[in-house]
Amino acid sequence: MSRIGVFLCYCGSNIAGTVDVEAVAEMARSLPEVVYVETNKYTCSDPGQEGVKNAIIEKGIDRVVVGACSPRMHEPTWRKLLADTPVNPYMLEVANLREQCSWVHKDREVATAKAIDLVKMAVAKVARLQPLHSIEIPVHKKALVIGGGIAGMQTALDIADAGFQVTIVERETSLGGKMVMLDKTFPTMDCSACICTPKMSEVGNHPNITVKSYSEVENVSGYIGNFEVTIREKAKFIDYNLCTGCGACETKCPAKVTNAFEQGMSQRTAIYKMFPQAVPAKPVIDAEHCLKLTTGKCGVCSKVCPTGAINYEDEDKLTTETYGAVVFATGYKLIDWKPLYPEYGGGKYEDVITGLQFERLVNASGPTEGHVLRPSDRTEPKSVVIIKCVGSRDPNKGKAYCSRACCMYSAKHAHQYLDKVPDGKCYVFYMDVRTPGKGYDEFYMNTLHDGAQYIRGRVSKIYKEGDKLICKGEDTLTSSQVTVSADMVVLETAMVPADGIDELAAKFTVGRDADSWLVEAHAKLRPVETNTAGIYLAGTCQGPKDIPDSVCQAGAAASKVIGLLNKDALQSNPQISRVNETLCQGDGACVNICPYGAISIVEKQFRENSRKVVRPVAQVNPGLCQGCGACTVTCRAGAMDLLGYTNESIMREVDALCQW
Amino acid sequence: MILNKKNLTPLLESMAAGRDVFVPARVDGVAKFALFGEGVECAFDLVNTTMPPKDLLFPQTQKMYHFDVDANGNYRIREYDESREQVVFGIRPCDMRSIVCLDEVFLTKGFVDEFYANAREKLLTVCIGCASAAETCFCESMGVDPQAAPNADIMLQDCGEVYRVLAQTPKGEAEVANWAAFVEEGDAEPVACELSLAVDMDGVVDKLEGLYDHPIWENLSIKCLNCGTCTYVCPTCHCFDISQDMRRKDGVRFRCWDSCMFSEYTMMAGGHNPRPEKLERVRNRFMHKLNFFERRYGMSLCVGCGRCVEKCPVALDITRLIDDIGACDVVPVAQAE
Amino acid sequence: MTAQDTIRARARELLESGEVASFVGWEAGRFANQTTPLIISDPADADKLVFNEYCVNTLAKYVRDLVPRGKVGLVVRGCDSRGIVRLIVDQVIKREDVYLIGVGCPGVIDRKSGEPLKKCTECRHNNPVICDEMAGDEVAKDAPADRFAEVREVELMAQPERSRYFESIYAKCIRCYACRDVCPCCTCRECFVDARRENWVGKQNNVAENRFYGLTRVMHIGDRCIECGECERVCPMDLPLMKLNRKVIQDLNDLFGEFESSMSLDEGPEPLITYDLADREEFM
Amino acid sequence: MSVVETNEAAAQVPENWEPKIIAFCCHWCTYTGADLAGLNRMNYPANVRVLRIPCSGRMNPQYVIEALNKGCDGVLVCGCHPGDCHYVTGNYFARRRMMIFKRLLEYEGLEPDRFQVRWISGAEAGKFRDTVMSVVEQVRALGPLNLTREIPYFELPAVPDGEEAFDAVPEEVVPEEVSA
Repeated sequence: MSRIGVFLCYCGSNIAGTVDVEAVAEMARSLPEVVYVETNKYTCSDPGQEGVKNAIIEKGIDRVVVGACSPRMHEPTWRKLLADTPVNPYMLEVANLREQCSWVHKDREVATAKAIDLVKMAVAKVARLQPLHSIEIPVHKKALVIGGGIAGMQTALDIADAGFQVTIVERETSLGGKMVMLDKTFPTMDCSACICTPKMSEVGNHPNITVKSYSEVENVSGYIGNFEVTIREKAKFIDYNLCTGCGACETKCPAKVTNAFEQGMSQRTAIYKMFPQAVPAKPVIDAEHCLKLTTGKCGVCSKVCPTGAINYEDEDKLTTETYGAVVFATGYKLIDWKPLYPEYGGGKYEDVITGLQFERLVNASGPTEGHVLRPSDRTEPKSVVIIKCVGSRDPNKGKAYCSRACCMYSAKHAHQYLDKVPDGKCYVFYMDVRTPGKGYDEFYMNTLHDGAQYIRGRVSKIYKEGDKLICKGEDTLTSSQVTVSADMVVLETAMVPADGIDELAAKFTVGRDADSWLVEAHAKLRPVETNTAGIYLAGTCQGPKDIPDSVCQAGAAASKVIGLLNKDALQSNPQISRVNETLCQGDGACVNICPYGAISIVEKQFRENSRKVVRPVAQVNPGLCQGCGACTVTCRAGAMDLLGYTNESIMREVDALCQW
Repeated sequence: MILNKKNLTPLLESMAAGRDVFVPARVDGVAKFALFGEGVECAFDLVNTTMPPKDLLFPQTQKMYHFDVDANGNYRIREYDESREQVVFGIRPCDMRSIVCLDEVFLTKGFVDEFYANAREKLLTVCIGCASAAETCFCESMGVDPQAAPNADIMLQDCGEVYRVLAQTPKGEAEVANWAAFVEEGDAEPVACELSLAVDMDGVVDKLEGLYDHPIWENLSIKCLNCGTCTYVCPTCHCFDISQDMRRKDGVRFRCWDSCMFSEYTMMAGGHNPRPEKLERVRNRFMHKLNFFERRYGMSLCVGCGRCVEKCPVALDITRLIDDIGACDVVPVAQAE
Repeated sequence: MTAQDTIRARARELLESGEVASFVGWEAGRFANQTTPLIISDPADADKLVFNEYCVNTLAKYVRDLVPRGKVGLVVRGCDSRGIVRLIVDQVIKREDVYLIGVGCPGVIDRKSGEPLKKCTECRHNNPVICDEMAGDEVAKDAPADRFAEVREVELMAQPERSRYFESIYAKCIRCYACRDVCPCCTCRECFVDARRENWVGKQNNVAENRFYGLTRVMHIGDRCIECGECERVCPMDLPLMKLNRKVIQDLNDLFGEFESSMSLDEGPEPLITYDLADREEFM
Repeated sequence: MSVVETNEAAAQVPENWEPKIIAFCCHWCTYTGADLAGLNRMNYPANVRVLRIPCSGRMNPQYVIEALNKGCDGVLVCGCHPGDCHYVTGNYFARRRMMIFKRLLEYEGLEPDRFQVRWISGAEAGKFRDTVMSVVEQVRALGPLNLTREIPYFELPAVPDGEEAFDAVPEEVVPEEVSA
C-alpha cells in the first residue's frame, strides 16, 4: 500500500473562488491509499512548500498529488521540492484545478465536481507510478562539424575559439564550399575569395580544429554527448606529412579532366588542388583519372615530387572518435535543371549557363580570367538574359519554395555584366523581386540604374537562331509577348540539399522535410537544433539562405554546442520507454515508429523453462529516447511501456474517472 | 406413462409458469440451453447442444460477493445468491452423467460449494433419451446408456412418436403429478440408439499410470493450439478462477470458467509455471479426464458427448487418444504390483 | 505423381537426410473426409501424410513451436505460405528455419456440407507466395468472392442495428481464444488479455469485456492479417470474425492505398507503423 | 440481462443526466491550448475531463475502449497539428491509427460523435473551447451511451428481508471435515 499525500491549493481566490476546495479535500480523504490531505492558500509559496515538506516527513508520505495550477506551470517546482525530501520527484501527479477547472467554469457545484474527478484521476495515477531516476550522461568535449563551407567553418571557428576541439569533415578536397566559387558577394561587392580564403586558412591553422578533407561520415552510433562517429578519409595517394604543396606534380601531370570547380568550363590535371588557395594546400590524386592508377603507366608525379610524398598504394582510412555534439553544415547544390526544362534547351545550348557558371566567368581566376566570354565561341555576349526562379517557386517542375538568394545574386550578375560589358544589354525575367535585407533593395535599385531591364514573367521557350538564343516570354505587367534575342542566357537555378543528405541524415536520425532540407526542432524557437538532441544545423542544409544568414546561424549553432560542451554531464529525462524483455518478441514494430532511432533490436540470452534461449529483444537507448511513447502503442504485448505514463497508470486514471 | 411429442410445447408452457425452463435451442446460431419463451424455438432434434448445460449450475461468470469499506475503514462483504428455481428440459443422458461428475466435485469430500449447491437444489432435470446419435457420440463406451439417466428427476425415453415417462426421484414424481393434462397411461418401447463411434476403455485407466512420460503425449500435444474450446464446450470441465472488479471503495468478487489449456492457468505469482508447455497441459487435461478423476471419484470425467471431438479446431480427438493408449504395450502399474 | 505422393516422398527424403528435424502436413482423421494436422520427425511416418481437398487447417503457426527443435519442413498453400511470411517478418522465425514445399490449392471443402469453405471462396492467393520447391503445378482458381461484400452489408445497417448486431456477437463469445491461438499474426509472448498489471480485459465473461477483447484483437492484427480466415473457421460459436478483420483491411486499403500483408519477405512496413505526409486529414 | 434489454434500459435518459466525456490531450499542444483557454478565462462546459498524455502518438486505442466500457459517454483525443508534433512524427501515426479505429468503432455501432479526434495547437484556446462545447452538445443530444457495459455487475446483491445487510468478514473459515 502506498501512502499518498494530497495537497490542494486555493491559489488565493483563483481556485477557491469557483471550487469548494474543502469539499474536494473531504472527498480526497476517502480515496484509497490517501493518508493525508492538506489545503493551503498558496501551496507554491515558501510557507506552502515548507508545509508540504513537513507533511511528507511527518506522515511518511511516499507519493504526492498536488491540486493546483497547471503542471505546465509548477510541475518543475514540485519536482524540485520533492528532490529535497525522501519522496522520489517522479512520484508526483498534478491535478490541474486552475487553468482547466476554476478559470473555465463559473458554476461552483459543477467546478467542484470536476475538481473532485481530477483529483481522483491524479490519485489513481500516482498510486501506480514508480520512482524514476535520471542517469548522468557524460559529455565528450569535442564537436564534429560536417561540411567545410562558410557555415561549417564559422561554426568550427566559434566553437574552437571557445576552447573546444572541433573536427571538420569535408567531402571535397578543400574547405570553402560554394562561397569560394563565387566572385563577389552582395550587397557590398566584396571579393568572395578575399573574405573566404582567410577564414579557410584560419580554420586550417587553428590549434583546436582538425580538418578531415576528402572525407565522409561512414557510421554513427550513440547519442547526445556521446556520438561515436566513424569517418572515412578517402585515399589521397599523397602523404600530407611530406608534401609541401609546391605544385610541381600538377604542372607535369599529363591527364586532363573536366574541372568541376570551374563548373566544367576548363580542365584540370589528375593530381590537383581544387583551386590555388585550397586548404589543405596540398593536392590529391583523382584515382579515376590518374594514368598510373588506371593503366599502371606514367608515375610522372612520383618522379618530380621533391619529397617523395606520392604513394600509389594509399587506401581509404577509417577512424572512429567520440563527439559530444554534431553540427550539420552540409550546404546545398543547384538543382539539375536540364531534365526539368527542355524548353530551355535542356542543356543542349552551351551558352545557356547557370548562375554559378557565371560566377566563374566573371572571376579573375576563373577560366576566362574575369572576361565575360560566352562558352561556345569565347566571344563577348552583347545581350544577356537572366532568368530567375528556374526550378524555384515552380511546384510543377521543380520546387515550390523560394530559393531566397537568387533575387540578390541575379541583380549582382546583371550589375557585374553591365560593369564588364558597358555596351551590353541585360534583361532579367523575374516573378517577383524580393530584397529583404540590409542594403539589399538599394543594391537592386542600383542595378536598375545600371540599365538592367527587368521583365516580369517567365521565359517559356529558348531556341537557337543562328548564333543567337531567342527567349520567348510574357511580360505580365503589360500582358504582352516578349521576344529577346540573346547571346547568352543565365539561369538562376534553385537551391536543393547537397547530394547524399538523405543517407547522412538517416544515419543521425535527423528529420528531413519533403524536399530533404533538414528539419529544425522548432521553426521559430529552436531554429538551429534538431529533434535529435546534440545535433545542430548551420547554413543551407536547413533551407536556402544567403551568406549573412548562414554565418549567423553558424554562430547560433556554435553557441548551442558551446553551451552543451561546457557541461561535464547531462541529466537524462527518466520518463522514457522501457522494455519488458520477458514480453518482448523483438518484432521491431517499435523500431520503425521511433522518430529518434532510439530503439534497436539486440540478441540476448535468457533462461526460460530451465533452458537457455537466445532471442531478439528491443533495447531503448536512454540518451536518444525523448519519451513520446509512440512505440508503446505499436507493442501489442505491452512489452514497451512509457515510464511516467504507463499503460497501467493511464488505465487506472480512466477507471478512476468512470468508476470512483 | 407416455407423453406424446405433440404435447411437448403445451407442457413446456405450463411448466414455464413461475420458473425458468431451459430447453435446447439455437440462439443466434449457437446451440445451447436457452430460456424457454417467446422467440425461442425448441430444438429437440439436436443430439447435443454446442454449449453444455453446465452453466445452469456453474455459470461462466458467477458473482460471489460484494465487498466494500465502511466509514470506519472496516471491510464488509455481502454474498450474492442468484440461484432460482430452474428446469432443464431435454438434457441428454451424457449431460446428465456430467452432472454426476459436477455433483462429486462441488458437493462431496467435505467441501460443499454453496453456489453450486443452491443452484443444484433448485434444478429439476428432465432428460430426453437419444433415439439417434451424432457421428461424434461415444457415450456408450463411457458407460452411459443413451436412453437412460438414473440421476435425472424425470426421464423421457424416446419411443418414436411418444416418450416413455419415468419419474425417478421424489422431485420428479411431484412434477409429473402436475403433468396429467399432457400425459396418458400406457407404455412404449424405447428406440434403440445406434452409435457409430465406440472406443475400448478396457484397461485404459490403469495403463495411463504407466504412461506419464510416454511419447504419446508429445505426439498428441504437438498439434494442440492451447485454446480453451475443448474445456469450455466440455460438460464436465469445472475449473474456475476467482477474480475481482473493483471501484474506489467497493468491488465484486466473482469466479469464472478457466481452462487448463491456457498457460496462465498454472502461472504462479513468482513467475514459475509448473506446466509451461503444451505437452504438460494436454497431458494434464487427458489424465484428469481419464485417470485422476477416476482415481478420486471412481468415475470417468469424460462422458462421451463428443463436443470436443466436434469442435476442436485441429481435430485433436480424445477417442483416438483412447485408442492409442489401448494400443500401447505398457504394463499397467496396477498389474505390475 | 500426385501432389500427395510428392509430399510424402520429399518429406521422407528431408527427414532421412536430416535437412529438417520435423515435417508438418496433414493426416486423415477418424471420420470420413476429415483431416488433422500431422507433425512427424520419423521418416517412416511420411506415408501418413495426406493432401486432399479436406485439408482445412492452416499450418504456419505450428512452426513457431517446432523451430527450437531444428529446421521445419512444411507443406504450404497460399494461406500457409503467407502465415510463414508473417512469422518471418515478425521475427518469430527466420527464413532458413523452414523448408517449404509448395502446393497449389483449389480450395478446401467442408466435410459436412460438401461446399467449399467460406475462407476459400474468398481466398485471393491459392498458390504459395514463397516456397523452396513445388509439389505439382500452381493451380488456377475461380475468381474469388468479393471479400468486402460482408463488410459492406454490415455498413449498410442502421447504427442501432449494427450496435445490436455486434453486441449479440460479443454476447456469444466464450473467450476460448481459439481465434487468437490459431492466428499466425498472434505471436505475442504474452497476450494482452493475460496482462494482470494493466488489466486491459477483466476476467468476467460479458459483452463489455468481450468487446474489449474483440476490438483490440482486430486493432492488433488488422494491418498484418493474412486473411486465412482460420479465426472464423475455428470459432466454436461461429462468430463472423472476418467481418471485423476485413473492415480494417478495407479501410486501410481505402485510406492508405492498396495493401495486402505478408505477400513477400521484403515488403515495406505495415500501414499502421508508417505514415505519409499526404495522408487524408479528417481531424482538423 | 440480454443485450436488447440493456440497450433499452440505457436508452431512458436518467434525470439530471450529464454526459461524461474524457479528453486525452497531448502535453505539448492541446494541453497547452487548454491551459491558455484558462488563462483567457474562456468558459466551456465542465463535462470534459482532460487526461494528459505526452503525445497523441501515445494514444492507445485500448484506452478508448476502456473509457467507453467503464462509463464515459464520449471520448475526445487531441494532439498537435500534423507537422507540429513535438516528437516530429507522433501524430502522423496517431492520425492513421485513429482513422482506422474510429471507423471500426462506428462499424460496431458507436455513434460517430462519441469518439472524436481533433488537432488543437497550444495557441488555439478558442478551438479547444469550441471543440469541447460542440462535443458536449453532440454527446448530450445522443444521450447516455447505449452500449452494454459492466455497470450492471456492480449492482448490490439483493438483501433478504429481515437480515442484516452486511456480514462481517468471517474470522477464519475452517472446513468442517476434509477427507482425502
